[in-house]
Amino acid sequence: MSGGVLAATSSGGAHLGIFGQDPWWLIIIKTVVIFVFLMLTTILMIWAERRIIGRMQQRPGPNRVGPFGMAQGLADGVKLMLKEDLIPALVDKPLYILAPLVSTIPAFLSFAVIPVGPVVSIFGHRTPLQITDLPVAVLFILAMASIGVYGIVLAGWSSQSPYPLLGALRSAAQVISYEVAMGLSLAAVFLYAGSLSTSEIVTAQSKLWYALPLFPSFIMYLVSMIGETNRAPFDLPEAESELVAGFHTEYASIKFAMFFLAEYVNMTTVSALAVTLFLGGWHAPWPLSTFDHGVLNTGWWPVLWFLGKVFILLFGFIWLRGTLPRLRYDQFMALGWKVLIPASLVWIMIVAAFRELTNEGRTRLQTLIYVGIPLALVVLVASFFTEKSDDEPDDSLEPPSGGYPMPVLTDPEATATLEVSRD
Amino acid sequence: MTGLEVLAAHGATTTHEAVVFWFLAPVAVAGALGLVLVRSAVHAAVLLAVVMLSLAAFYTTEAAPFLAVVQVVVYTGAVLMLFLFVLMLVGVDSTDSLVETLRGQRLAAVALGLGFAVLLVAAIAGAISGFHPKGVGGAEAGKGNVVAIAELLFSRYVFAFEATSALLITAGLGAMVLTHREPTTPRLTQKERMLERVARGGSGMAPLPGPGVYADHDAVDTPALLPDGSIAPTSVPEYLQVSAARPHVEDVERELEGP
Amino acid sequence: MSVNYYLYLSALLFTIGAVGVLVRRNAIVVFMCIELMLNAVNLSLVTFARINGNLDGQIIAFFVMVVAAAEVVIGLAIIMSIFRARRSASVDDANLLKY
Amino acid sequence: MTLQAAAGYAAATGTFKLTFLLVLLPALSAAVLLLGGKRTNPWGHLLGCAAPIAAFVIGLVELLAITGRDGGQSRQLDQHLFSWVPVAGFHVNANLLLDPLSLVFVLLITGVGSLIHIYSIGYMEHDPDRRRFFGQLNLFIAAMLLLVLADNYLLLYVGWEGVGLASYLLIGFWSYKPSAAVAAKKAFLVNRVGDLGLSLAIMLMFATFGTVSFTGVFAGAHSPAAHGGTLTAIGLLLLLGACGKSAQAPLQSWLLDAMEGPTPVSALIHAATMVTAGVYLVARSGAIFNASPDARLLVQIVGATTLVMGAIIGCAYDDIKKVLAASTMSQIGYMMLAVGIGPGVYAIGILHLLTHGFFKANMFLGAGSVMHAMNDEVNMRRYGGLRKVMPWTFVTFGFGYLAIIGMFPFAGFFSKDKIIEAALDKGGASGYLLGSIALAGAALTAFYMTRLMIMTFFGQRRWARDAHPHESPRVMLVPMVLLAAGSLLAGFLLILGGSLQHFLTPSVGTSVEVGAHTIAPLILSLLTLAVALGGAAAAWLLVGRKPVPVEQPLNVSKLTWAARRSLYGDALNETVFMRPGQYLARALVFFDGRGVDGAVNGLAALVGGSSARARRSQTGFARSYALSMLAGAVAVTAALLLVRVG
Repeated sequence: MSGGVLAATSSGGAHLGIFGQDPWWLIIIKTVVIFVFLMLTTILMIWAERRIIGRMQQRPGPNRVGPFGMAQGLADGVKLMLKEDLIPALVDKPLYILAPLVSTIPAFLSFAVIPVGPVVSIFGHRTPLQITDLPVAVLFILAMASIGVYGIVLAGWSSQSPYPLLGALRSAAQVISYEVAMGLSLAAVFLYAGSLSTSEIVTAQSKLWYALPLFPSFIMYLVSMIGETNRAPFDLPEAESELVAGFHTEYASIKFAMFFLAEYVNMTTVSALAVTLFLGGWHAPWPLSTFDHGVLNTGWWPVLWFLGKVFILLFGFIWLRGTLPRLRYDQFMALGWKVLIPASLVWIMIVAAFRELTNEGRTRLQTLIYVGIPLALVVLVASFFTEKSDDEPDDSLEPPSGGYPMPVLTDPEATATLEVSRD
Repeated sequence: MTGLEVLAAHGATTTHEAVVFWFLAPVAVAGALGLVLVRSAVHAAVLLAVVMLSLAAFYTTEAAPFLAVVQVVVYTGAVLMLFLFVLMLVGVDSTDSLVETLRGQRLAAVALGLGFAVLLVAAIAGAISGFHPKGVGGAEAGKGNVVAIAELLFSRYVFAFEATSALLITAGLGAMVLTHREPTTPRLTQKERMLERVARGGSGMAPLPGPGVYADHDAVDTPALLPDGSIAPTSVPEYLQVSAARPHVEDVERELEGP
Repeated sequence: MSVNYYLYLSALLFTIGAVGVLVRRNAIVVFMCIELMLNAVNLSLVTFARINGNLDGQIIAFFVMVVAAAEVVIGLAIIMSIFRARRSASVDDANLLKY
Repeated sequence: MTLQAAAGYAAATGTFKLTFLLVLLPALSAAVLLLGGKRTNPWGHLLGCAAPIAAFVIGLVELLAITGRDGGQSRQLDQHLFSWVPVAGFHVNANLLLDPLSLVFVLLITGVGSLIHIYSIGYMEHDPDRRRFFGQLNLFIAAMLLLVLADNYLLLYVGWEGVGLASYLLIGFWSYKPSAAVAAKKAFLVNRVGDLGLSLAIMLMFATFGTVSFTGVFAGAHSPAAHGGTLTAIGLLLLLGACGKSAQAPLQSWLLDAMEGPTPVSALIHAATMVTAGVYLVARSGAIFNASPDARLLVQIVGATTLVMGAIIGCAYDDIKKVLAASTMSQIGYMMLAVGIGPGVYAIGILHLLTHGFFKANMFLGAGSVMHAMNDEVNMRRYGGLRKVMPWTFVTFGFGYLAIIGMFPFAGFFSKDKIIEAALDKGGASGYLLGSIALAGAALTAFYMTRLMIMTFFGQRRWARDAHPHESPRVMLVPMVLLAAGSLLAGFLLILGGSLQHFLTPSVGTSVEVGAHTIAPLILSLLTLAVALGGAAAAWLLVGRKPVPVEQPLNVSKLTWAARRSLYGDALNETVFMRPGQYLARALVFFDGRGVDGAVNGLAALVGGSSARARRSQTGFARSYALSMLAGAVAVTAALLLVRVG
């Protein structure tokens, strides 16, 4: 509810005058298109993920429904909708029902501020390919993400069951932690773009994508993006082999489907955000952008570039899932709090210094020297104080023979068997 | 820019704003009342979230979009999430009893609350009536809400800003100190645990089948069967074994042995 | 409608929060009621900013949020400690400090 | 009749600057002996003797110096030691006044005191605490000297209390004996009554005259502004003090019990010196009594009463020391009578005081010698026929005996005779009455002293089986002999040519020697002698002719019964003071417990109780506190609104 109000009442930004001028029918069209796009993406992603992971694991994956099994996602969706809507007896019913909605709706809302393309003409109306924009658009996405967590937490709690609760707790801690890291990694972009509005950030990247000058921020955003969406290798809230299915263990049918939907929409959203903030948004990639004085950056072309970048990132999600093992929980939190956040803070300091010096009119060389020398000094001094990590193995637990762990042979029969087998 | 937003920036209220207010104000009041009245702490938290989101909406209509987003991110997203987190740590079933232990507390509280509300409303009515709101548009001077706030925050309020940041860091450290418990024994790493397990030998070395495997039942509290047909008690987590609502490991064992 | 309605709403929410502090026993819910009171105050601050035509009210509301966050962090840590020691989160159970 | 005292004193110069040593030497010695502990045991008694002897020598030197001053030179010398209480409007100096009166006392105290000290070396030889004994004796000497040398009432009061303390300590010297401890306590308490009178008198003096120095007070007493009633009150309070210290009726009861102390103590303190402090006080305060005939009359009455009472008591007791104590009471009664008669007779009182100091100390030492010989037996019924065993004691005691009964030419003759004469010369009915009483007292004195002599030294031996009487060692005999000599000669020497009266004139005024005598002196002297001989004869008739029963006979007259009980002095005390005192104390305790404490405790309980109730609001429930906070917020808001509206 608040999202709608927010979108309708954006105030402020100097360049945002173009937003909020659309006629009602155009708004409806845009909204429906975005909704359909997200639904289709989800369905396709489910299929693609299973196929790609199947290929990575040298198995075919779903290939029965439709060509290449492409309708598998649709079939799953239909199946889930038709299944009995099971509500366990002990659950906290209002929250149990509310949770999937809370999880799903913000996921869709976030996409409202993602710029898909530049200003185009639709039925004679000049309008940006974006439902709306806000002076605080990126923060709005973060806000929606933090509301989405409620869905997970409430789902876990309302299930009144151990595994979901553990999953919910993990999820809450995870999202809170990685939201900090994500926000910090975005701060560098804000410093460079001088705005929180998505469309302005995209405009600011017409020459240089921020992924290059802000590469550390980009990496940190990618990592925290995966943590934020509870995807492998950070899928601890729903870790199948530990928590059965995490927060949605007790869910079935359409409610379960909504969680799934929310997860995939969120994936799309954070990917789109990554594209918007770091990868130039709808701008064409470098060699193409120079083609014919940037004609590929006008009209409907940019939608292609935007979708391409988003799908590449989505493929990355799948790739990671197929490649990396799940982190242990403490490792995961340590990564967030002890690596990402401190590194982000240091990086923001550097970026801020750079920006300040550049704004003051220093040359690039001067800027590098002014920032680089103190930084080098700090690193040098810090290296004296950092302790050497103690990698010495504990002798008491060192396996006895040949470096391989051997069981203690207490069972005589087993010992005999071992002897025989040696022969 | 919509007409609504322009007018809000100039202080006067519009029909749009009135619609938003009269729709969300009852929601906020109902949420607040629910917060006080519901027994379950988690329900209370959700209702408080409703109130906070309503307030965020009001902030947007009052030309404070930055504050609205901060409200959602900080209050709803962080503060209230922390509440929920602690609630779940403290106990899943934390409903208040309905019996009031302090005599006259409820009556006095409600009476005082009503009196206070009446006094406040009277005071506001007396102080504000006939006052024409100016709106923040002039103060923003065309720079937009975010920039205007940032400029104020880093100029006139910079010391307050630094002080609150120090306060926040202190609070974080304090919370860590308060909740930290020094482990009495060195914590075993995963590697050490595995080595110990191997050194111990026996049947625990190989991974056990997951719960429900080889079983005639698909519930997670059904213990696994070992290849020789006996059950593996460790395949069911302890907290499931003690749960009264489900069959115990011993019951399953008895069932398996049969008559 | 008049801007005053925001203030009336704020007063109402504040009062409800205050009554909640008085009648609820669960320390966490009491805490939530305090947050409700702070939120109510924030609403009036934002409204005052609008009435007076400057941004200071919004800034103060911003500071209130930060201070509230700090307060929540410490408060919840204390509640956790008390809960660990006493297995209870009721404010009535923590009544050793008396006559 | 003028007193030079009122005119102020000359500053002490030359020899007289040694005056302070009189007090300081015994005080130092006492300090050394009492604080020095056991280290001073071997030589403690020697030091203890040396101090009074040295003081005596100084006294003699000063006597020579003071007699060397003649004519225009003042014989009243004031030595300023230090400013004692320098408060605005109230200034007291620690000054020592050396005048004939105090010098006479100094010589008596140090002279007799030295002899008794020497005697004590022998008497206390076997006592483990002899050193302490000497220390306390020295303390007494110092205090007594301070008493008589003080030039103001406050310093006098210090000495007064000092001798009271020493008396208390020495009576209770053998405090392991319950009777000694009780006696010490009794003496102390009865003395407190007198001390209270003295202190009230001093306060009244200060209130009236604004000063407590002798000069100031006496000048005030002479000034026409002085109110007769106030002076009488001061005089009566002083008399009360004197009665307490001098064991005069009605505060006489402690003296008999005080005989529980060692005999030298009885001799020194309770016969020769301390008990005469009352006489000294009255004589010294002559200016006040001169101005108040009523007070004087009461002094006479007290003196006469005690005179007879003591004599009667003395007739009944079998305890040799108590007989002597009763005798002391009686003799001091004579002195009080004399000083009470007033102007012109003070010197005679002092004369009797001096002679009494000699012969009574002599007899006490003799009694001590007897007790020493008889295993501390004090009951005269267990004595008898000691004159052959202890000839020296007998002879010296006999001198004292003859002196006290007023036999010519022994000391008592001269002094007692003059008192009777003065009483008669007072004229009028009261003069005859007092004279008759004094004369009767002389007869009774002769009676009981003869009885004592007969029971102790004559007749058959009634000794206890284990008694082996023997003569005392020389260290005891020498003082006895010297005192016996004093008993024989003192009266004659002092009266010779009216020397003492003249000497004392600067202090107490001129003595009335010539004038209209009621009875011619010679006839009176003969009459007195006859009366004394009659008393002695009666004693011989009643006691000496038949064997003395070893056990006290029970079928005796009521008077005897009464006399054996000190004429019901204790009973009187008990009825008049102790019982009401106890009731008062109980009432006070009740009032204190229920009234004062009740009020205080009740108030405290009220506060405590209401606090405890108020404390209940501190429930520990945070929500209750929050409720009161909200109530406060409502109140503040309402107040603000009201102010705005108003």
